[in-house]
Amino acid sequence: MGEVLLEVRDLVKSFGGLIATHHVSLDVLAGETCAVIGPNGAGKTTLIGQLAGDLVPDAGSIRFGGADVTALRAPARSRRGIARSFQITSVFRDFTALDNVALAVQAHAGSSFRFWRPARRDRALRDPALEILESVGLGARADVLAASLAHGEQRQLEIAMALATRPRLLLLDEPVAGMGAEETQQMIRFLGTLKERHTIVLVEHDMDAVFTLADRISVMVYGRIIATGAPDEIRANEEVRRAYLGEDAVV
Amino acid sequence: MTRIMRVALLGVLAVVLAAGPALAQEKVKIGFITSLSGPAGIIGEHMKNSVELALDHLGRKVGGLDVEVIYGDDQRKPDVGKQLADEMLKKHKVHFVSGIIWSNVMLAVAPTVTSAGTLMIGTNAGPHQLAGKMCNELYFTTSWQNDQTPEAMGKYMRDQGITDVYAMAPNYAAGKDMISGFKRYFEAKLVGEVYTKLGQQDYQAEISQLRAANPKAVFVFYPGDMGIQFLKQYAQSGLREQIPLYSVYTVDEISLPVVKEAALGQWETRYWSPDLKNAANQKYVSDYKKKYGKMPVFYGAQSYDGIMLIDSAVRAVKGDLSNTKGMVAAMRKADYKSTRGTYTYNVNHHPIQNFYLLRAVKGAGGQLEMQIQKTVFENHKDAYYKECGMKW
Amino acid sequence: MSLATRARPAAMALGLVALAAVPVLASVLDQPFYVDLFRRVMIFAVAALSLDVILGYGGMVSFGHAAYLGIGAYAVGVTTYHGVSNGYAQWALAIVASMVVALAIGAISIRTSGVYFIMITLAFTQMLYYLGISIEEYGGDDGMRLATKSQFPGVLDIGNPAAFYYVVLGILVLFLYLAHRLVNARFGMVIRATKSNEPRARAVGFSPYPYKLIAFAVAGGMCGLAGALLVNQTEYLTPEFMHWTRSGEIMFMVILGGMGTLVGPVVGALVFLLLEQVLSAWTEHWQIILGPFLVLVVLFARRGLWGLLPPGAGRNG
Amino acid sequence: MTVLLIVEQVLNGLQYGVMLFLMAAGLTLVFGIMNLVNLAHGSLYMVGAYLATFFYTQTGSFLLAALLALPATLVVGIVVELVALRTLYERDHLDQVLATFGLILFFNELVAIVWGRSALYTTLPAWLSGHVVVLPGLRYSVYRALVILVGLAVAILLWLVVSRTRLGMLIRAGASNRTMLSALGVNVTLLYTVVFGFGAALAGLAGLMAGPIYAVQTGMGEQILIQVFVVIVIGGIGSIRGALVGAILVGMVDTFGVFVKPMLGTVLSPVAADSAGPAIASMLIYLLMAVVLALRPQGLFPTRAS
Repeated sequence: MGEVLLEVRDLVKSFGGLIATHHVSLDVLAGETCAVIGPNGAGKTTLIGQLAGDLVPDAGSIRFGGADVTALRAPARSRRGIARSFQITSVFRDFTALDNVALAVQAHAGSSFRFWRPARRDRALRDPALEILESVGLGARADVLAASLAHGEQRQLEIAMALATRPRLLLLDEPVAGMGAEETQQMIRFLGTLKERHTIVLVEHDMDAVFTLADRISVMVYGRIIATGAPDEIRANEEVRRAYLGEDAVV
Repeated sequence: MTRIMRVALLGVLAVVLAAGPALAQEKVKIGFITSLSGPAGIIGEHMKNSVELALDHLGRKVGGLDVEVIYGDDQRKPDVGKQLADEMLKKHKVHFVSGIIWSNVMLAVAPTVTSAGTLMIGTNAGPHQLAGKMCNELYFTTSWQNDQTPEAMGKYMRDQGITDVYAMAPNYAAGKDMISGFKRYFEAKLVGEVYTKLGQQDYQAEISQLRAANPKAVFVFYPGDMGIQFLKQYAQSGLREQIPLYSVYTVDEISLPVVKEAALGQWETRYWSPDLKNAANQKYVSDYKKKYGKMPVFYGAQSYDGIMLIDSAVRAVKGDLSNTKGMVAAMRKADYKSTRGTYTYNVNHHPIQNFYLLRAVKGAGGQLEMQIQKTVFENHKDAYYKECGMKW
Repeated sequence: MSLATRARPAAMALGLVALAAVPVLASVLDQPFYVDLFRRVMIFAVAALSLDVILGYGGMVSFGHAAYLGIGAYAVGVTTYHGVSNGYAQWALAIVASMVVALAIGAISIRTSGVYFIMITLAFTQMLYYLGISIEEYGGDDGMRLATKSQFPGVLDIGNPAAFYYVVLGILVLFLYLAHRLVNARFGMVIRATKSNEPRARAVGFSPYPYKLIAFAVAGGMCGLAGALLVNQTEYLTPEFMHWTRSGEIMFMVILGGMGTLVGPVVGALVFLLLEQVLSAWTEHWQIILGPFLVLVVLFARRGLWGLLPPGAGRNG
Repeated sequence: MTVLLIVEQVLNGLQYGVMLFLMAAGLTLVFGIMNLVNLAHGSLYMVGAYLATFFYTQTGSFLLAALLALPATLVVGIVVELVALRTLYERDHLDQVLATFGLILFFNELVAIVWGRSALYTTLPAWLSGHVVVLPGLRYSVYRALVILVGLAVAILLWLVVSRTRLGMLIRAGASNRTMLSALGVNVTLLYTVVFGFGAALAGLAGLMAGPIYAVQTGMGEQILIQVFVVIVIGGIGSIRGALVGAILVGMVDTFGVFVKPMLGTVLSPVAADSAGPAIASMLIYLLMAVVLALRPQGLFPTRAS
């Protein structure tokens, strides 16, 4: 565990009367996997949205790698190394799996103002893309349209795209949502391998995944972080039990 | 989409595309271009009806030869008109192109036709270019030059000693031409000169301005639906009884049944009226009413004349359609029974004709009609013929 | 490769040969009109193709594409009016002027999306339309006749119908090729990705705005050249080229033929204009047939006529 | 420019504005709830005008004609919704624009075939053709005053429906979040048909009131349609309040275009003012829209959180 990579201070975001993020502060250390859990509507996805730059916070600051990125929008943050997956699978459906990853490679391969050479025959994009696809286990499915991939495969593809941007921080929004038991186990194993090499912020409902992967857990309820700590501390925290896990939800 | 639907769709398409026009035979062929679809289609309908009536009167022969008229719908677009002209010239190989309502369509079509060596007989549009610098040996019109009609109104109002006139027209080329034509003979200064949006529906704001300016008379040019709207709103504002309204191309036999009392008392100038007392006109008007169940309008009278003019030319060359020079010479004599009575052609092939003052009044049957009040111009020449280099 | 997978390349080759043969056939059959007709079709095909680049590939539903047709036409018409009829200069001006205007319109419009984008592009074209009918110098609403066609002294004379025809055909083929390169290059992949899923495109690090804007301007420039060709075809300049229904027609050509396929818009222009030609010769109530036909195509032939043909081996034909 | 004249022009702008509002209200609802771009909304206005004129000539009573024409337009609207538009809800805006563009062509020709290409005759009933004294020295057309009152009444009624009733609650919910509707167990299909019919009836009401002052003829829908689109885009799609504000704004700007030329005349030469004035007046509302969208890409009253 190294220095602080992501430093969130007093983040506030509200929609109309609804306060989705209420003075949230959070530190993520380089190399760690930090999970954010909480009941539905706690504001987890809104938080991820602000970290990724899709939503503009009303107040507070976000520092990444020592620089203030609060004012940057999603593309700029992506170029600085923040990559995300979406809660509802979001891929380029009418492109092949390989195209999807190659696009992500392209986004970080310098200028895209190139008007002439066919991108699909550009080995500088295709080779690394294929390599990443293979690393997530989709190598055989490279030429299949993303829309035709199975749900679990699409989720894997999304992570492949995130990886292709060579991120310093991965924001994963419920990566195992909607998966069957077996797919879930596969994905958890795969995320376990990612954890070795990447800093991750993980939002997840699946407690198995959370307690297997997380180094630290923050619990969010009604837009506030009510507790942060190691998995064992969170498991033992009375307030967390009451608010979220429930008395009998001991994992 | 099911396979059957696809096949059906493609099939329908193939049939429609294959159903091209039939083969040609040797006879007089006239391409008649006008606007048949859309709101302006009503004008095209009157023109087409009148062409058919003229052919009826001629026993379905022109100059003694069998005749075929090919109608084209220009959709009021110059480029579509030009393409139709090309089609008529090159595909149907017509001997005459006729019709055309709009100045812009005419300016695109006429040079195309004349440069192909074919005769162009305009039956409505009268842009000044074609009367002046762009005049052509092969171009004739049975209507007028645009400016002549407002010139007549300008002269009448000056002769009456009317002052403090407020003028209104849509903001486009014809609107500006009409006002400048009016001013050419009216000469005195206007107290207001207002151009409204082309295609505007509501004139209440302009009518409020007009009322505030308190002129002694109003002169307007509002053709088609703009006229219908303006007249209704003018009457509804109560100004009809207070400030007399003079106009050109605003009230005609198409708009009169639509606005009725709102046009009562309206003054217009024009070269033709259904009540012109000559045999050709009386026959045209009564047969038109009989065949189509409504009053004819000047657009129709001009188109009827167009066919009659062509008939006189073909007759003069004894059916030799290759004798273009002979036909031009014959047309220059205007030797046919025009619905406007006799007239002559100026050097630029535009009629030298009378212009009358008309008024919308209650007719014998109680319905509104336009009646001639007096002759404003006798044998009036247009303002541009001197710019035309043609000599004959 | 089965017969079916070759349908598109075969149809394309056949179509190209057929288009190239039109002037020859027309002169053999003594029907020169068809040279004019198919030239007009190809000019609109260029316009539709340019719209397809931003609509079919970039997802930008521009309801004001006729603006560039008008600007291209005015570039030629106005220079001719002032005595300059050099074709190279005129056509270059048509392209550049259209691109500049498209840049300006795009810079504001692309900030909006969805229906707002549709309507703001329409609004800008309406402004240009009213500007056109207000400028008396250039004929206002009446428009004006082109004194001479664009001149290419010593090289070719587009006054010759067949020569002009092949120029237009050449431009169409060239633009098809250029557009093909463009949409498959890195640049094209960005706008296509943005169309497919904009939040995703942003999340992987693309800022769509400059790419969309440049595509918008490029399409404007292409359509500007179509405008320059159109005014040479009609030898007449009119603001009617910019009427909003014209934008709708170009858009319909793209959909009819199949958007996002490049060849589709060409097919769409061909079928639309021929259909209009045949139907209007047949009955003055032709719009009561064309209207429901539009509805049916949208409802049932979603991928357009070109889309009805089975795609070739590559999915990105 | 006297004060009375300016007051009169304000009334004119208001009258034109409420007319636009009647069209815009239906269009913006259909837009906001069903996400449907309906270019054929102008055709419903035309149908309303034709039906009202037809019934008026048949019955001789303006009120009776209004009572007959409104439900008739509503029925036409529902039929159009059932036959053609229902399948379009799930499509993108592009398909909707084109399909409804096709409907415009169809309706224009249909009307031309049924009633002919000539415009229909209609006029004000005698009891509406007089003038009222609004201020000393300012008389205003009874009919136009009535149009203003009816328009404002409809605006208030709509506001009550949208803010106070269950239907209105559904409408608001639908405009801000469509997927929520089916989650609430609402019969979405029925709601769509009701809202569309409602919008059609409002367009019909606008057509009915337009009949006596405008030309009732084929193509009349498109002349007003584009301005109505300008209105709802300025106001913010799906927002009734936006439609009202946008309509009044456009009505005023368009009406006050008559002052552009005299005002230009004070800074430019009369010749320059003569040629620039009308051109600028024609472009004013589009300019307004471009400025509004440049500053607020979602219109003045956005309904959906971005």
